[in-house]
Amino acid sequence: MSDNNEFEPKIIAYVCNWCTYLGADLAGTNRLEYPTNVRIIRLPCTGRIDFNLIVKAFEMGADTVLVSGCHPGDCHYTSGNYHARRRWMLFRGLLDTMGIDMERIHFTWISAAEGAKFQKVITEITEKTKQLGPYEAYRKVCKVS
Amino acid sequence: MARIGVFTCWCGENIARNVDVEKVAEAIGKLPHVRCSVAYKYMCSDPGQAIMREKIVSEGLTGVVVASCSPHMHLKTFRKAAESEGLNPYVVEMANIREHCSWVHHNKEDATRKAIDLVRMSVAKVLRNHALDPIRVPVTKRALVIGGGVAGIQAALDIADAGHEVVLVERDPSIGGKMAGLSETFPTLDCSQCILTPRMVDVGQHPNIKLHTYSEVEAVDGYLGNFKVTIRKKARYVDMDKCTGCGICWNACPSKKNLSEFDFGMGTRKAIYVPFPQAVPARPVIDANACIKLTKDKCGLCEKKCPAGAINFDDQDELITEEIGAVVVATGYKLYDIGKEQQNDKLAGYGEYGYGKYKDVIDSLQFERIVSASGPTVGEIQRPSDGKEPKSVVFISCVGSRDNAKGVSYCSKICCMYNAKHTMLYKHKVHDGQAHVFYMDIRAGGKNYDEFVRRAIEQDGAQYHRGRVSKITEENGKLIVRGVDTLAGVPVTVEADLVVLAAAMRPADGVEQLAQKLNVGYDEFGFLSESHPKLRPIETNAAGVFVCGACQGPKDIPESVAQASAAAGKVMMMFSRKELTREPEVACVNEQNCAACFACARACPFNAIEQAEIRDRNGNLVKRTARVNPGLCMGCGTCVAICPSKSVDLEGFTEQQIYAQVESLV
Amino acid sequence: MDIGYYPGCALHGSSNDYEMSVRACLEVLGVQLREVDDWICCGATAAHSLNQKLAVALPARNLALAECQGMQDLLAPCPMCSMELIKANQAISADAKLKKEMAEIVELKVEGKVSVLNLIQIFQQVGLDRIKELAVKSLDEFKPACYYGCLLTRPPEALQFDDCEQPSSMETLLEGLGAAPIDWNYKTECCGAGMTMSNEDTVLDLSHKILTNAADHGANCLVVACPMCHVNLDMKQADIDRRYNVQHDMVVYYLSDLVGFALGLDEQRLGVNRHFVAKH
Amino acid sequence: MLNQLHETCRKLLEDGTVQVVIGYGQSSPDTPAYPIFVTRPEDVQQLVWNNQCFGNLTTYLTRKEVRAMGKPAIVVKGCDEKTLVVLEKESQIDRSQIVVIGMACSAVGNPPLAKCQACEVHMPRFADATIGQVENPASETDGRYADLEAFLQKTPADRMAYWMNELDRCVKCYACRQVCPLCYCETCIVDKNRPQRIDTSPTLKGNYAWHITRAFHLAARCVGCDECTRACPAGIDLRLLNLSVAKAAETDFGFRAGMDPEVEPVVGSYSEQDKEGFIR
Repeated sequence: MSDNNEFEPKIIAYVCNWCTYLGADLAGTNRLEYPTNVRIIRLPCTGRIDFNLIVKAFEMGADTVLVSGCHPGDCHYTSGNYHARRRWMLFRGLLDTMGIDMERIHFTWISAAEGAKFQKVITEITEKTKQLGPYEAYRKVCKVS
Repeated sequence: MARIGVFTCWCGENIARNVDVEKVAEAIGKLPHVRCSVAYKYMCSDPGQAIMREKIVSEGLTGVVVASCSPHMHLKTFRKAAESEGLNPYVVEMANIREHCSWVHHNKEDATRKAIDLVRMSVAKVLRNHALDPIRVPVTKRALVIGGGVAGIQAALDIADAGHEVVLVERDPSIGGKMAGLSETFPTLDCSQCILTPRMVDVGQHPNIKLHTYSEVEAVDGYLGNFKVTIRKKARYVDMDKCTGCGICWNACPSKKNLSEFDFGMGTRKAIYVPFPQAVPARPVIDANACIKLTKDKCGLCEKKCPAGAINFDDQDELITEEIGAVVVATGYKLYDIGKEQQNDKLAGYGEYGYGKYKDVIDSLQFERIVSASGPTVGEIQRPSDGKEPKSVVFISCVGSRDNAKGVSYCSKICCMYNAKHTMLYKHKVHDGQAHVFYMDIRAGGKNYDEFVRRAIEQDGAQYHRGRVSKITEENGKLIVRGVDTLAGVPVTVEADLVVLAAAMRPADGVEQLAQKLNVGYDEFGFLSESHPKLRPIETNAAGVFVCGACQGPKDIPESVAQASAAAGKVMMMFSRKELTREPEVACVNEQNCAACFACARACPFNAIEQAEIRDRNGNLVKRTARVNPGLCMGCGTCVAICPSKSVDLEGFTEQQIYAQVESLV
Repeated sequence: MDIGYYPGCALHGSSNDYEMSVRACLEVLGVQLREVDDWICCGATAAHSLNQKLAVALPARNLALAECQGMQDLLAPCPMCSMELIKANQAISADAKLKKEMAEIVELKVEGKVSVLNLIQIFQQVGLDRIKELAVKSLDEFKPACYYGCLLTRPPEALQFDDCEQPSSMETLLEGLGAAPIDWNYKTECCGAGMTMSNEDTVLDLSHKILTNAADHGANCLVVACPMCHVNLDMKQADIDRRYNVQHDMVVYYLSDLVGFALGLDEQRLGVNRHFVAKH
Repeated sequence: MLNQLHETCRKLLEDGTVQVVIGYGQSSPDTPAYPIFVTRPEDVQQLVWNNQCFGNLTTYLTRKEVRAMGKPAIVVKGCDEKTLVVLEKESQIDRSQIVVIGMACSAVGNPPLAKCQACEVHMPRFADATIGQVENPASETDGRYADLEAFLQKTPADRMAYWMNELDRCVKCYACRQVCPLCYCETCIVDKNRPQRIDTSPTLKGNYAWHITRAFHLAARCVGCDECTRACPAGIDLRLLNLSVAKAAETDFGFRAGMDPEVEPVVGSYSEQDKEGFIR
């Protein structure tokens, strides 16, 4: 892959410790292959994932950000994911106005049993990001003027 | 000056096959603050851990990163190892280069590059870790048991016998619960009351058990080890201390026609009554809605007749508080009320069975009273409508159970067994009678259970029809039960004198409200949620609160009792320690910075954040602030995300740690 | 009120007395019926027991016609027809692929948007109060046993009309008009339906039970809203009497007959004189 | 109307009900009014009231130095009053310790400000004393989000370009923060540097992060007083950002900050039914 100089997207994933992180573990245990582009950051719960982190990810040159946690009702802390869901709903409105490319932010529920879904999601968003190309717009924002 | 040690694991071939482990170790070794970076075949093995421990000492490490498998796999292992060398376990982090890398990427070059990133992230994080000490919380060695059925009784007795105080709260005037009303029990057919009432007496007399009957839990404050529970003692109108239970009052009471709750409406009771002769406490209570004095201000016979002067018509509800260390919830079950419209109309149905319309269509608990020697018919099987002995009785399983259309999706579990029991009890009393059972499947898993059902069929000649009943109608004094036998493949019509419906088992009324007071989760049906279906079936997500019996899911007596003892065991485990320790990875507020908007408190799933005031030594208010109760905090971090000024942070996942990880990804 | 009307085979054949009665009293109630132009068979039992696609396609064409003839509501007095139409309706609107396929088969655009109604629902739409206003006489002489049969309420998930085990909509209506419907046990039992051709004995047996139970509970007439039921209970009553050697003498009305009476219509107008069992 | 204001305030100060009146002063006609803090009854004459009274004075209620002045009376317009609702929900003020003087207001500014175009609270709703009547208010309550919707017509790329151009001018003076009555944090997140979440230098990068943060910290809190926009020396239309979050809150949760004191704030609560179409 990296031998030919095809664009390799940088994908930062904020995931909860109890569902999606374990889902990713399961993908591993079942040897489900997916692209190497994703970097997982483990947090206890989607409730802990702050919008500043998403912005920061873009500042660090992420081409796509993934936020993922437990399905509704499965939250290890009963309602962290519900709180997160609400904040994201409002946050998306803002980013949209700011002209942030919404195709570069993904929200998913992936349970500890959904190794296959984790593989699918990562593969798909990597492919998608490759089509979209590097997130030039935000990189422009970030280079010191 | 931070001194980090990084230990990269081959995991045999598991990692090394797809990740150039040595290259990772070498690359990481070049990072600032990294004192040593070594790779080894099996870091989790004893020699592997030995290497780590040796380095901790020789290099005077202040932080450790183990690059191997998932932290869910071995984080504890390595933290222990570090601790054994006097390093605080919470300065140990892992990088998951197996599940998240070598096992899912086959291109070695890319996998290695990613592995280096992952380890670098962990190094960046561990540089911001700091020593954490486990949280210690004192324990009040006093248990609250909610519900005085067989489960609650068992739990209470076990804990009390272990030498700890127990507060037992029961909503009804007497303990005993559903079991006290049963006739015989499967699969042994021993008399329910004969085995239960002695246990009830034990509870009544136990020096360590404080019994609050006719009482309900009003409010619960505090946390694990330190609950403050408010209990409402409902007005009983009888002074428990003065009353001797002599019975003159209820014999005198003229208000006779009140349906007996204990007999599930099959019998009647007075306005002043003890629910049943063996009640504990054997003290009467006045039904305010039935009492002529309290409703019409006439009569008052009981008061006049009572030699002890125990009657007090001015009695009021009383609120008391109890200091509690642990809670056992054993609120039990009720039956799906057949045919009735319910708030959740998914649970409305079976009007076609004529329950409530035809006197002789009853539910299983009512039948228990009819066959029970202590019942309204003293064990004579008579049907409600005309007191005749029914010569043909139809028992219908799964009324509401396993029915997504108009009932609950789950199996109520005990009905197959008690149906078999009922057919036997019936046959033993009405020798020329015929029992029919309509069933979907016979579920008789359990010691001597299937044998029991076979006996009902083979020895006591119960007619089992595998199929559902479509409709029950009354024609010239007979109940016409029309159903199908799917094995024979024919429609079946039975002319019955009595029909008994095995209604689905549902959690007792009000359990949701109770669960909310206790911060315990519950499912769509209202059954309380255990914190892990396999490994933590007694615990709940609320620390220090345990569940047992049918409030957690359909159960029979032995299961309820077993689970109750298990819950008692958990409580004793708690009480066996001077103080409890909890994971220190919890939230903490920077009280200097907190603007006291309390958004965090609103969002906290565990009500772990309280509004506090900081006062100077003269007691003047300096400022208000949010404050985390580490005894309650479960460490989800929802508060951190919601705090605009980030005046609250989550140990183990601090803002600094997380941002360091992201920033390491340049 | 102006609604679409799908008579189906029965109302144009063996049961045109039903159509007469429906048309007569809807006219008085000011409901204009616009018959679907060029309608075809709904498929009935035959289609869905033989060929699922056909079972959707046949009603689909009728729905398509109704749609392109600009009908929102469609009255199908025969429960079999309405059931087939409703099922097709739901299948089509739920499944885009099927919708496309059907449009190709019937060569018409079909959305599955028409709402298909049975006779009772039409009366409900007009409203009991309105009917009462227009009523000229009370039905107090009638003690009807309201008979729903199988199809009026079933399959419940498809029809979502009344309580499939304990329906009461006819009773409510007739009570409102002064009749005294009786409570009985055979409201929703099967009358034998189409078996009347292939296996008459079953039909006679089932219908006999229905008639008997109605009488036992003090009914002086039976009310149906289905042509098939009417055939079995009315036309076949003589055979039933003969076979079981009884004298049922149970008049069997269509729901619209009784409503018609209340509205002051006579037996000729309602086609009641064409029934086999006569009132006396 | 002005006299009534003066009288009310004089009484309040004289009988010691309050120690300070927070109101508007003005140097010369038709220049924007500024906040004044009247502590002596004889000074109430300095208070003015006219369509130049733009400021949302509630921002001073949470200031330490103002708190030190004792119990305040505050002059508010209907729009400013919404802030009090939010501040009370967030336990920043004790309503019982504040005397609210509500001014009837048809609109401020000439021509009226955008917010006045869509104003529906010309009359303060919860004030302790309300002064004046609204004459011919520029009232047209819909089109609250008109400007935003117009802006959203642009393609995302164009929007990005727009903000890159606008935010390039931001000099990080934080006037938007200082003037905002709901920015009352003891230490603002942008001033915290462990970790440095937001680049403090006035670069595009830092400006983006800051304005996203500022707007989102007002999510379902901002009452739309638009003081930030008015205060911005670079003339950046921050209103659009506030509106976009407010719009999301209204469309998704039917929530409008400051309107109903009874409803639970949107952030910090949740419903299992919240829609999640965007989550996979």
